Amino acid sequence: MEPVTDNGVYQVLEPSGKLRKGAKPSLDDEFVLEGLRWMLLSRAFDSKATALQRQGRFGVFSPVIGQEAAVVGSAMAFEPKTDWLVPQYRELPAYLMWGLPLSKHILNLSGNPIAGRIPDDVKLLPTQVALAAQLPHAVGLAWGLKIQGKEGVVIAYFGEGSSSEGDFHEACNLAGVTGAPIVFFLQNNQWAISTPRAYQTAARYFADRAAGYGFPGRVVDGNDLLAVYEVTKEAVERARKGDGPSLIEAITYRMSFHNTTDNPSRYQDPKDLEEARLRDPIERVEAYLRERGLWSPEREKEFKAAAAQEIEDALAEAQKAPPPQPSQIFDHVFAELTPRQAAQRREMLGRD
Amino acid sequence: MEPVTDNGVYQVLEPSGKLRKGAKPSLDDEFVLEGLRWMLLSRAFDSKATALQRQGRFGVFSPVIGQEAAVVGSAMAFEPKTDWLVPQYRELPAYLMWGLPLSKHILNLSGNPIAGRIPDDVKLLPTQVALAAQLPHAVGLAWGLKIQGKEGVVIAYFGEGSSSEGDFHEACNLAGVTGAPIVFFLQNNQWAISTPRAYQTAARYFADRAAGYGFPGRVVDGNDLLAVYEVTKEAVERARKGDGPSLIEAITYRMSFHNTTDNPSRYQDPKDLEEARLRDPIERVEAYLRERGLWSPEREKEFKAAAAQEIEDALAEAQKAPPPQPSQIFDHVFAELTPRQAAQRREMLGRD
Amino acid sequence: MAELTIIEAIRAALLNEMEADERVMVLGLDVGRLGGVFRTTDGMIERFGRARVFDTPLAEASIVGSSIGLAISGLIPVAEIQFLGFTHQAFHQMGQQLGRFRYRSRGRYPLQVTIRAPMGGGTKTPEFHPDAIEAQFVQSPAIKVVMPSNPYDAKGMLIEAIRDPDPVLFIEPERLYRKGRAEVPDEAYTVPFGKARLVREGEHVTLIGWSAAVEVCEQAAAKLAEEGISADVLDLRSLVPLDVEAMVASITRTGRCVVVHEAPLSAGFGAEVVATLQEEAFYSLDAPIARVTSYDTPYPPASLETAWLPTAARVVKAARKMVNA
Amino acid sequence: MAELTIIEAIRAALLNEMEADERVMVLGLDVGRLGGVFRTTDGMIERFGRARVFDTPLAEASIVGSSIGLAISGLIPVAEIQFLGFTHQAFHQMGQQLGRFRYRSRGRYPLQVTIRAPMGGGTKTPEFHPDAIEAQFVQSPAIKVVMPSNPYDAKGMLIEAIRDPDPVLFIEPERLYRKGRAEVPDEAYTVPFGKARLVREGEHVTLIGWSAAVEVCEQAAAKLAEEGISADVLDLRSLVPLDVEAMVASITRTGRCVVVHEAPLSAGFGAEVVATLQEEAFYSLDAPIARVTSYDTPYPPASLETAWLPTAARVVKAARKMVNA
Ligand SMILES: Cc1ncc(C[n+]2csc(CCOP(=O)(O)OP(=O)(O)O)c2C)c(N)n1
Ligand SMILES: Cc1ncc(C[n+]2csc(CCOP(=O)(O)OP(=O)(O)O)c2C)c(N)n1
Ligand SMILES: [Mg+2]
Ligand SMILES: [Mg+2]
Repeated sequence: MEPVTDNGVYQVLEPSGKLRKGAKPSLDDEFVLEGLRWMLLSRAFDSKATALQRQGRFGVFSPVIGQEAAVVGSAMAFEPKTDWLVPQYRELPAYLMWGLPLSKHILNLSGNPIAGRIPDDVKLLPTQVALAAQLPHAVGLAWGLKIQGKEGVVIAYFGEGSSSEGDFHEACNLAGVTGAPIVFFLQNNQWAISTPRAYQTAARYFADRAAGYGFPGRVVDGNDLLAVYEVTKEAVERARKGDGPSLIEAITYRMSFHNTTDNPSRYQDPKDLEEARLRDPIERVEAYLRERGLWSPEREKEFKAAAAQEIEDALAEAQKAPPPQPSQIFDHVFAELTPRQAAQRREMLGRD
Repeated sequence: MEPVTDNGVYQVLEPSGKLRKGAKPSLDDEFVLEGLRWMLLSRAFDSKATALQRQGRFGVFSPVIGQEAAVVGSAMAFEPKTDWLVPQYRELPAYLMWGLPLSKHILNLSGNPIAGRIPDDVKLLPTQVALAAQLPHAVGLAWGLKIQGKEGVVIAYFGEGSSSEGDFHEACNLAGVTGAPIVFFLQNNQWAISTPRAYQTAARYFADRAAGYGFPGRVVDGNDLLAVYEVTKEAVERARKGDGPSLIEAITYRMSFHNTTDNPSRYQDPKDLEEARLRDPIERVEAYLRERGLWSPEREKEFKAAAAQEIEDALAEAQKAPPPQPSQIFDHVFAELTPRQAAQRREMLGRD
Repeated sequence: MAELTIIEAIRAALLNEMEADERVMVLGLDVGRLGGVFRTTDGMIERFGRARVFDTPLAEASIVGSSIGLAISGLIPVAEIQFLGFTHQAFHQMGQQLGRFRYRSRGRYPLQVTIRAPMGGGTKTPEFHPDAIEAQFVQSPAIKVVMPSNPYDAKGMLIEAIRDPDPVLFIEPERLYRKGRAEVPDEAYTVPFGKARLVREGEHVTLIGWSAAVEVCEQAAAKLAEEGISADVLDLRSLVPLDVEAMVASITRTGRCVVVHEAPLSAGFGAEVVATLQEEAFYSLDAPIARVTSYDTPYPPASLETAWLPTAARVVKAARKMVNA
Repeated sequence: MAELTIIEAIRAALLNEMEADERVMVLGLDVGRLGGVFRTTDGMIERFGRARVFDTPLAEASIVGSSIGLAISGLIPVAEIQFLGFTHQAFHQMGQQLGRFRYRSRGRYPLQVTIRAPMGGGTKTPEFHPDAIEAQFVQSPAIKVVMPSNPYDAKGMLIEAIRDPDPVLFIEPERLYRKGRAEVPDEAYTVPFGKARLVREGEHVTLIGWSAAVEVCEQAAAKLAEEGISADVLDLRSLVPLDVEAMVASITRTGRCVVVHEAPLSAGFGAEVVATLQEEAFYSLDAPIARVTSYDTPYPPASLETAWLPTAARVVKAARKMVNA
């Protein structure tokens, strides 16, 4: 029988880190350790970035805190060499796993997207601010790969709030019709800024919507690295076999502010946050590995030191980037500026 | 047990007109006759209007042919005095049942929407050309009635093609969250102009989408007057009790062209149309009533003559309406024209 | 009388109208316990409850679309779109639906609906948030487009908008939300649409702006004054209806004009101002009217926005050039 | 060489490009067996199959949005929106997404995408279908907006659009789709964007139009000729990029100008034309530039559209007035 909670949520590790009855984890220990490494790096970066932002050395950003298992577990099920990642904005470790240098991400957060350009060999789209607008792009990309017989599966990340936008519906429906190789990965972190999940929809699960598009929908404990990996892996294989899209709802919790401008105390019941902390996705994996004799205080220190170092190096690397120049305002508008744009550029540079 | 076909479609009358096993019709004979009267009137109007359009005496319009049971059966489940009708454009008999004079409808079709204004006491919105755009309006209306404690349930009609628009999703989701007293009535007539139902979605049924919004979805044989009435009545009562929205998918068939500019022979397999004709909703009710000794050639002649007369009278009435005047271009733009609009009006009327 | 910021003035207007008329309700993203991302509805859900201060699902088209139905049901919705850029998600419900119900129904269904949204750059908000797209709505003939630039107008114009029997797009100057305070009467009052405000009187040149651009015009006027160039500064306040008279009156005195807006140059509303003035005041013009705007590119990275947005220096340069010509 | 209607010329362009480059595909509502509601894709699905001639679900935002992804995957989508009015349903995917991907990705993701849509009134189509909303797209800086008025340009400009490495909104003059034929080369050729077409030469006044309004200008010019007034008729062809030079050159000769478009007056693209000309050719203007457009109301009932749309008579009146002034 399948390891699912009473309300049908797929779960491999219980919050305590114990294996759930009936669960046979498909993720080898070394990969679990690898996943934990990414999760710790993500968590470390969020606290560092928050500190820097408070010092005004960093722009507005949205931490992943609490959602590391959902992001890392899903990303581990893909092949970054051939597969494509279409982000929202709260999936940092996935970008890194796809090959985006952390320094590039830092440059984007600190107002220098020019130096933060995504390298040509990284199959990643820019983060999307217009919620759900990335979903039809992801479908078109997956559909296009299929039309051209190119290999590759697309993962599209989005929040439960974004799933209320019309773009979500149109994208899912088109994916069903075209049989596009895509995994819609919905992170239900219970909040859209201050709007609680209960105000977002009356549906029992967001995943229940998949039936309306003719493909499978699956609900998974988003704080369970192993469960997220398995459910996503299944969807990826399905897509690779040519069987089309899937929708995954990862139930998790936003354990921090929406972004650095937000103050959750205005709308969040502290008790909810306390409870969420008991389901911390990182502690769950640590407990699991400790149980298996693979996690010790020493190892933890080691991992955290490595993460801290990686962040310092990336910050230093980012420092080296040239600051944006006003003239760059006119770069990449079109392959070639229109005469009017060219004239405006000259005017701006005081050359008229 | 419930009278449903093997693939779960609610059905009371078999295509032959025989009662389905387990069916206990809740619609009294007199109402069935009343429904048939509306269906025949609708069918008669469509052929008359087509003829007039071919003579250039009528604008473009979309006939109801083949969908009369879906429209009439659903409309009969409402209280036009208190309930609201939010149309798409292919529901003529429902407008009439709500109290719109046929002459007004004719004026709208023949390019005189000014004289065709909906009377103040008819709870009907204008037909909607921007597909699915009427759905959020319908939800807001139903929600507003609920907020103000006003009685009244809203029915929103739309086609299966329109259900692919983002507005459908946003409207259904908002209806679920607000618990608005509304019935979403989807006419799945197998076509969106030339686009077949199979290209519209990979979902088994459009009604399967309701679960994703937290309210019931029901599939009904749209060519079965009695079944449509019963399923809709259930949804209306649910809404009246304060239990919120429902989605009904009426499976029917567009037995004619999309509109008078369309030529289905370009894309439709004649065989499909032949088969559809065997499920003609009008013949089904006639057979049922004949079986019950309530339908005879005489009665049929009588009904058809009455319908023809009603149409002639309406056409004559419409003739009397004043033709639109250019000055009316500036009526009802705002409660009061802006100075610039007023100046333009004067200019147009040659008064500058 | 109290000294209020624009945010506080907007909140005051909402409070006035919600207390005065129970048909008035507020809906939008995060308008409830959070009080809106800018706190314009702070404290309202505690006071009026979720039925009248409604946190909607994250779907702009349904916020505008349902407002249409709410109005038909007898309520007076004041919908908030979190940032003007996201009215694009609702665009088909704005001009085609909200703007045409009265017309299409031949007066049967007028829509007393207000759509509020903050606009404008200079605060390093993410993509789309700051886009100045007011001209796109002016091309939708039956929506009024109004854009206050200060606390007094913000309160008076918002009350006017809520009471207007027709749809009004009320665009708020985000950059000025908390920048400075001004005296605002405690009681309800209205500022009629279609009357521009003469912010400052001069004789050599007219500077025309709206929303946050008015501040740029004022800064420019101050600088110009130091050079002995005195400028009329005209705050249009509303683009629809447009106060052509006030513009013509000023140009007739000064003979010169600079129009300033945050939107890119091409097809921005500045073009309409110039076209209207050269039609109505052609023979009073001593020099071509200049437009000082952002450039014809997408909104640039936040770190470069100040080089992209119109500045007082650019306005001064344009004005000086025409005066000394 | 064959005599083609605009419909046939568009089809010829699509055929040329689909045969020449297998990455080119067509998608939209009813583009398959029906061949599009206007038959521009007639016969294509039989020839290229459903993979390259794709009937989409009824959802405009996903037509434009998925075209973005299709382009990123390596294809060259040519999407059809059934009527320009319904680009509003996709508005948030146009300017903010389609128009910004190259910019936002700093050149990593240029989008070679063409969006085709018919526009304009005079054919008694239902609400929204005929809306002339081109100016709204010009306010979205990184989309090219082109509007052919005749069969030769239709083919050459569509091929140019499909080959353009950036997004192009290709707006087709519905009223002229089947009105008259013109010689169109059988082989592929391109008409570059940003070069206006001098349709007719005159000396007293310049009539500027685009899309179906060019026909109105030509009719007016013919009438004016009878009165001894000779007019330049300039077909802008593309609004972005804009051929300022050609406009200035003409005005410099004639000193007078009437701009004609089907969109309502306020904030229509005519305003941009006037504003640009008074900036660039101020001292050549003998009279204020006039705009002859539809009025600032929603599109009226079909039976009244001819009283609302700009007519040759109104253009003649405006031109005569300035010449005899
Ligand atoms: C179309 C659109 N509307 C509104 C916003 C403002 N906004 C930014 S983030 C956010 C909440 C998103 O919630 P969700 O999709 O659940 O993602 P999460 O932040 O929880 O990861 C909102 C409303 C936006 N960016 N885009
Ligand atoms: C937003 C929008 N897109 C496209 C159209 C053009 N159009 C008119 S009717 C139609 C098909 C509608 O199909 P469906 O919703 O199934 O209703 P039916 O005509 O079958 O009753 C289309 C595509 C439109 N009117 N509105
Ligand atoms: Mg969320
Ligand atoms: Mg249909």
